[in-house]
Amino acid sequence: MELTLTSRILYSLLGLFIVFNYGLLQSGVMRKIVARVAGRYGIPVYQSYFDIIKNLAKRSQITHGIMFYLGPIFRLGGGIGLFLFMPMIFGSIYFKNFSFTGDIVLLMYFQFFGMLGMALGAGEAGHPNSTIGISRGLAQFTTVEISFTLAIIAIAIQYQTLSVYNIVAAQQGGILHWTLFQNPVATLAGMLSFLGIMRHAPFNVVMAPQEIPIGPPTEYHSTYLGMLQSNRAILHIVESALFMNLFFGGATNWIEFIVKTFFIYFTTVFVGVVFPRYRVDQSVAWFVKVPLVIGVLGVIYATYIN
Amino acid sequence: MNITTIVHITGFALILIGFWGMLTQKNMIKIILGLAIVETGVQLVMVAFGFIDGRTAPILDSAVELSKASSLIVDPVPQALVLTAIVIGVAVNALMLTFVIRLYQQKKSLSINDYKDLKW
Amino acid sequence: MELQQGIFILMGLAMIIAAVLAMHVKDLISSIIAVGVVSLFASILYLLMQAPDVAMTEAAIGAGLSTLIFLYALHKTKDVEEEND
Amino acid sequence: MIKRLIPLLLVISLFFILLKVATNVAPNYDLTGVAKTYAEQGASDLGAMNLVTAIVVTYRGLDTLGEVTVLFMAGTGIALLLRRKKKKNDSGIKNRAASEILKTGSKLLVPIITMFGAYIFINGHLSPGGGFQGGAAIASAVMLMFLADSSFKINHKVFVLIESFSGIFYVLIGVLGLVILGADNFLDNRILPLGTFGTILSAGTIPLIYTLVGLKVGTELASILDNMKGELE
Amino acid sequence: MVNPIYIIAILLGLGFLLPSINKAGIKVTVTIFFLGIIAVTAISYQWLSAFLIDGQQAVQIFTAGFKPPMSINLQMGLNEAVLITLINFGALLGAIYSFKYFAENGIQALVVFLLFILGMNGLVLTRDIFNIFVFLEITSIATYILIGMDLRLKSLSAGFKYMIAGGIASVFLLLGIILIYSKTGTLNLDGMIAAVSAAGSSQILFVGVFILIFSVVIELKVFPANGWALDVYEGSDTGISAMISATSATALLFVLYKVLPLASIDLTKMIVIIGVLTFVVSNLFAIMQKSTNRLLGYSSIGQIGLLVFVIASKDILGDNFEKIFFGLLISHFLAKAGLFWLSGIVKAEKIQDWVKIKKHPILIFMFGTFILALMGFPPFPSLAAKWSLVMILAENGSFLWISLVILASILEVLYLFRWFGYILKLEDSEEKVEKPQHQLHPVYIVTLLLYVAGFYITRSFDAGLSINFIPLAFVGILFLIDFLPVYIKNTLVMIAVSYYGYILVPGLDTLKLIFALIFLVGGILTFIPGYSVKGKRIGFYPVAAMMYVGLIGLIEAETFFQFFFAWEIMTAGSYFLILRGKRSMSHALSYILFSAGGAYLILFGFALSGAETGSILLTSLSEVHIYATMVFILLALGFMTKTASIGLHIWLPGAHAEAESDVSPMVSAVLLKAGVFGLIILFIAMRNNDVSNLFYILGWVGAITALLGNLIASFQEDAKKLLAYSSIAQLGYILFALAIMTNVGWLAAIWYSITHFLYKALLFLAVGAIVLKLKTHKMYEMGGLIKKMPMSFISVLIGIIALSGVPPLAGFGGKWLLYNAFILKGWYFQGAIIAFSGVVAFLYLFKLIYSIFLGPIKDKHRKMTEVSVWYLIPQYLIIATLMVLSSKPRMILEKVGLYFKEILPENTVVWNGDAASTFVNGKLFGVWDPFYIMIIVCVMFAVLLGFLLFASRKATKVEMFNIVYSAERPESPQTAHFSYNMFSHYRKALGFLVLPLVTNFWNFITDLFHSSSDFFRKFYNGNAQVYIMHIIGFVVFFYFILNGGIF
Repeated sequence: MELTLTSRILYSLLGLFIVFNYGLLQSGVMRKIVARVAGRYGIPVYQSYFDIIKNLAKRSQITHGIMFYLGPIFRLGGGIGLFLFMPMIFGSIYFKNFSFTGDIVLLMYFQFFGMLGMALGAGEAGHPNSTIGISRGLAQFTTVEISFTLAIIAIAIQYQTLSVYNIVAAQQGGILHWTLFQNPVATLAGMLSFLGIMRHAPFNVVMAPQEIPIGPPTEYHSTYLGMLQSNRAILHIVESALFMNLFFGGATNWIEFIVKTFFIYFTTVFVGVVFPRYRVDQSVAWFVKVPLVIGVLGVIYATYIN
Repeated sequence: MNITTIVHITGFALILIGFWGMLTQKNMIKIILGLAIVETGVQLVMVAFGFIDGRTAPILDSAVELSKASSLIVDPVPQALVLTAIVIGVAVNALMLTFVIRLYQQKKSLSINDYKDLKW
Repeated sequence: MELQQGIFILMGLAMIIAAVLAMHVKDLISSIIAVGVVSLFASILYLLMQAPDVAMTEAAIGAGLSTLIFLYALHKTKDVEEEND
Repeated sequence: MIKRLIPLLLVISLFFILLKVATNVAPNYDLTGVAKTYAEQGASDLGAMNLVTAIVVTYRGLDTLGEVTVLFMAGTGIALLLRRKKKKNDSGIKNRAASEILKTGSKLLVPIITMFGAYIFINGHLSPGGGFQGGAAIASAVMLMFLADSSFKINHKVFVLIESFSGIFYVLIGVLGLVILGADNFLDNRILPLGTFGTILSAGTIPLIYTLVGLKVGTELASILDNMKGELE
Repeated sequence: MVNPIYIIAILLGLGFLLPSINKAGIKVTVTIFFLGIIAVTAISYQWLSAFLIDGQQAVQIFTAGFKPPMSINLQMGLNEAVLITLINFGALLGAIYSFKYFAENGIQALVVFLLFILGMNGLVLTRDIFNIFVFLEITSIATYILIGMDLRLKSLSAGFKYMIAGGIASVFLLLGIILIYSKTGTLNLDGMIAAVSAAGSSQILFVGVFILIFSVVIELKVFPANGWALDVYEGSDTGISAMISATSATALLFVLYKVLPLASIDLTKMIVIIGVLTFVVSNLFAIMQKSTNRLLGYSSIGQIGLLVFVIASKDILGDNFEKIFFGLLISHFLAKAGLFWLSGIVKAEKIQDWVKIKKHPILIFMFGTFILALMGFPPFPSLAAKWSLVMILAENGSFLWISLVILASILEVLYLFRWFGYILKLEDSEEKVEKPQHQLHPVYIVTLLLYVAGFYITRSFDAGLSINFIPLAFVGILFLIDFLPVYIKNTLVMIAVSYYGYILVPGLDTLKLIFALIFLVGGILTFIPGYSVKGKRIGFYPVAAMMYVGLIGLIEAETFFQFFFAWEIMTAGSYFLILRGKRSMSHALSYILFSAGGAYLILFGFALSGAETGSILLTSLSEVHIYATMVFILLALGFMTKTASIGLHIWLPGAHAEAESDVSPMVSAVLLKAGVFGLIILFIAMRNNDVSNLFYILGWVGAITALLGNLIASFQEDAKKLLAYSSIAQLGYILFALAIMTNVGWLAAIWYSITHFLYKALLFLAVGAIVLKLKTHKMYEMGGLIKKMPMSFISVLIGIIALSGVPPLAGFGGKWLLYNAFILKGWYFQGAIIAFSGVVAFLYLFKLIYSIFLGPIKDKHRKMTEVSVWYLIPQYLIIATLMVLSSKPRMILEKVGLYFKEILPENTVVWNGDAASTFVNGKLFGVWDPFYIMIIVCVMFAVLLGFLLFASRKATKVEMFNIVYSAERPESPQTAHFSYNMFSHYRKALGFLVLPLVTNFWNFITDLFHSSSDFFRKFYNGNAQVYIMHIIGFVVFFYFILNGGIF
């Protein structure tokens, strides 16, 4: 049974709404946890809502030009697009979104949609530090992609498909069918790149507020910032969902979805608390060493062990 | 040892001496002299190739019976060739000497080592 | 015909000696004369080899004229030198 | 003495090449090939007693024409290279006055030598010698004049004319063969009757050609000597 | 028919006559002189036309009324007729050219020149060995006199050296003649040849023939016995050098041709070696040469060496010998004479000084014609000849010779094109070139003749009949109308390209159609900016048209020869185009070196294939089995020089970056596809020939090329260089995709070819226009131009999105196809590299757009305006095309897929509506619905934009302020721009991958050649006595080799 286009759009928007709220709450929870680990009290879990509402409602706005304008649009478009092109709940015709229009390759490359726009927008702002931030972010992101690609190749070998929906389908039937157990090496490679993608410590180069007073997000304010924050909320969940789909068997309902994505995201926070931060050249070098080797092993594993 | 061989050896010796001179003498006139000696040697060798012991010159005068001429005379062809070769050789040597004269006029030297402006 | 061969060998030796002299004498005039002598002996050899035409040519042009031209050239290269000294 | 060593090596190497020839030459005992044909047919074909002349002037006439050309060109070249500035009235080599004996002797000898030269080339088809040898004799007569009289000068205009026209006639005689006898008869001596074997006026054009060659060679060699003698600019 | 004897009679008679009519005045003398030469030229031409048109048979002309061997005979056949016509006509031109030189030296000079011609005619005609000696002496003595008669020290010493060498050669010749005569009893060549071959082994004959042939070879100035010859070329008057190089060398070559049948097989082989050696060594020595005439001398000697090689290989070459020989000879003859004459007109001692002809387009045109003719570029006779030579050599397995000939040809390319570069690119000099008309006319004539000869000789080869000369004629017309203003020529060229496309396109299959469209549409698009140029733009249109003619020729080619012909036209045209750039000298040189090298490899490959299959059809490549690996490697390497795969890429960045703004898209977006087209043809033909290992290797090469290209691009500061490196990487993708050899892989390759054409043309046009406007390539000197040039900004934005492969634009299609292709193929690691390099592309793309358009604007650019509309028009046409293709790729890809289905049935793409999907064992593998994605992204974008517009409707516009560096004023533009060294951290981590190893390698190679050239040419130390040693050493060395020892 296929949905009509209208209902597909409506269900997608519903899904988006869920993910958005979940993302805001989750970030609050995470910040709380981190604060507690650090011995602070921390913010309330609903703080993110306040932030967004405040920013969207702010009046003092300036613009640097057309690209500055377009940056947040690209960014938020990137997040929403990623959501739209990915099946959220396996087996549900309502929440597989528009995933039939593309496969994992589309998702990989659509990640860049937002990044590129953001980078351009920030570039037009003209602040020197934004450029530095972008160059670092781009540099790190490129190397993160190595292990991610290798992991995806391993998965494609294993399941003989690139379609995310089919990948999830192939992992059904018990926890041991998850990629995590089918190909632990590739999963490790994938998760390492996930750390890089989420840019949490130790790979939090762009966001490093201590080192560079202003990265791209802080150059933007009010509505722009609101859009960017919305995007972050969505993107975190969608990225987690992507990894969930790829490595952890996907989710058949929203509960499973929330639990899995929470823990996947939590790993990044955990690692960030445990490990010190890298300089960008170090992280670039690290990604072409360790995750690369693991990714290669993952592909070999997929080719020969299975 | 027959005469042809003797003359050949003489001719070859002249050729070698001439070349030796051309290779070792620095004076340009001497180099030309060396070439002249080589030429003389070659001409000797050429004529010797036509020589047949005991025969007369290729002139069919009363001493030579026309019908048996081919068994009485030496080979006239090398002689004809040498005739040409001698004249040409002298002509070339004379021309070379004029070059030497003109070269000398420019640098006041007859040494071949002094004319190395063109090289590489 | 031992005699004939002996004459040829002697002439040949004479030519070789003259040629070596021509190449090794320092004095250019002697050198030129020596080459003339080589030619002259050659013309005698031609005569002995039943080549009178060649012999005449060699004597007149090879030994005579050629030597003269060499001498003129030598003269000319000395002459200029003297003028400039 | 590395400078001597290389020439020595080269000459020794050449020696081995020539040695190979010397050791392998067997003396001839009979005429072969074209020489045999010449010996057998030369007299009847061309009517020349001197086979060398027959070969030089007719059978291999093109070579001889070339030879004349070479000499002519060498003369031209020497004149070109040793050209003098115009209007410089030089007197040739700085002279010592020639001895009286030489003067008288040469006055006596010059006509004789010239005659002898002419004899050689006119009789080229009968006896040894021919145009080149005769020409050389004429040149040596001129040479003697130089020696005897240092102010002696050859008449260039006449010489040039003789040189030119003897050459042109030579070519024309050759071309006459083409005209009269056919396409394959350049320089054929038989455009004139062969005459009686062994007489002066025999052998077709050979005496004529040798006369022209003699004149040409004589004047050319004389010019070369004259040029070599003269002062430079 | 006039008896050829009359040639001799006329020349000789006039030679004798001239001195005596001196009195009649110079006018009469000169008139007679010229009439004489004209008469003999007419006679020889009469014979030539009789042979060519009336089918006249060769005739023997006897002298003295006797048959050989008794008398001397001449032979007049087709070969002789061609040669004496060439010689006499060349001499006529030479006489016109050198007339002043003669007049200065007196009437005797005219006489000597007449006899010089006589000697050469005699050498060609005579069939008697001793007669050869006589004519050789005539020719040589005439040459000595002509050289020495101006009495300069240089010419005298050169002449003296020549005389000594000539003296030794003639002594050897005499010795050889008498030795052979003593055994054969004849002097007639034909008789001698018969007798020698009948005689069996004889030591005397052995030595005789050896010495005879070596004396001729010495006269031909072969290495190493040729030091004197170089001095002669350098020291003589240029008019005389021209004659020595052209006419007398021709006559001497024919002498070698005549006497060579005497030689044994071993001796002939030795001559082969000597010829090749001369060709290689002369060209090697030439590369360090700075003196014009000596350089020409080296080149002459090299060419003669090649011709000696051809003559000695006569038996191998068989029926084609004459065509090859004459093809090479005529090219050399006309071109070298022309070059020497030009050199005399230009009067430039050093080749660098030739820059003074920069302002004389006609001289440059003629110079270019000559060097192209020497190199064997189309349409000159040498192309077909070299082609045929290599083909036949390959048939005989003479691979070593082919390699050496190719090596030497590349060296020749190096110094000739470097010279050409000097002319166009060095600082202009103040000196003026006087152009004496009587000296120029001969040069005009030989230039014209080269084209005529090229047409006829090319068509005389079987392979050449199929060449379509009409487009070339169009190029020729463009040269003629080059005085017209740009807008007329531009329109004309565009109409011509369109018209040609209109004729061509209907008959093409899918594959050819795509490439034809790339070339044709690319042509039209890249010509549009030409309207912005004012003035005449001398030289641009002919060479641009030449390049497109070549490209289209590739599409039309059915045979190897057509393909090679077109390839060389394209190479020549593109070289001249690239050379037009401002600082392009060294880059154009390395471009032509690699291109020529690649072309020779292609030639070699074709030859091997032809040798095995006996066919020259492109499709016959599929039948190659024995040589399959070699053929594949050679051809692939050849094409990869054009696609600039890693290792062969170093020419590209400079060439593309330094080219003119509208040339860069031509050479980058369009020209590179020629290499791709070649690879596709090759791969299709040879897919079943057991070369799958090579495909595997090529896959890796493609992947590494892609990675390194993108990495290096990220570290560039020069906008056009960045794009150039990006092209290298993109072509790496294409190579990789092709090497996969599956249907989807080839879809990716084709898709990349099309899209790369579009977005690279777009980017190069946009950036090129900006560069033109800003007058700088350096990105750190730009910035903040978005407000000044919004249209350009949108172009670049679209361009980089398309290039980076971000959905929804067309670039993503390539990525998707590629992922499917390599995973299905199982090339995981190469694929990963490709994927990674795709990501690296983001770095430089961001850098590009950021540095140019974003950030603070430079003060000096505050009043900048949008670029010329003529540059924007093609950009927006491309954008429109890109948009359509991005949403509806099925239009093209489905057809392509079907077309390749028969060739490559594996892994096809299935279309469902607009959606493409791939299947494995009937299960869905990958899916891509470009139209849907496009709609989704657009809607989403529109919604968000609407929201933002609504939310920030009251936003204040602020200007960017200058950044103040606390109390420090930045001194250099680099430090004041954030994009300078933008990815330094990246370089720190991955810089080891981009060490300039390849550049160092090629530098090492060129240094090696240059230093060895410089070292070994000291061999010619200028001492005549040493030259004597060379000659004698040369003879004895080869004698001992031939003899197998000393005894």
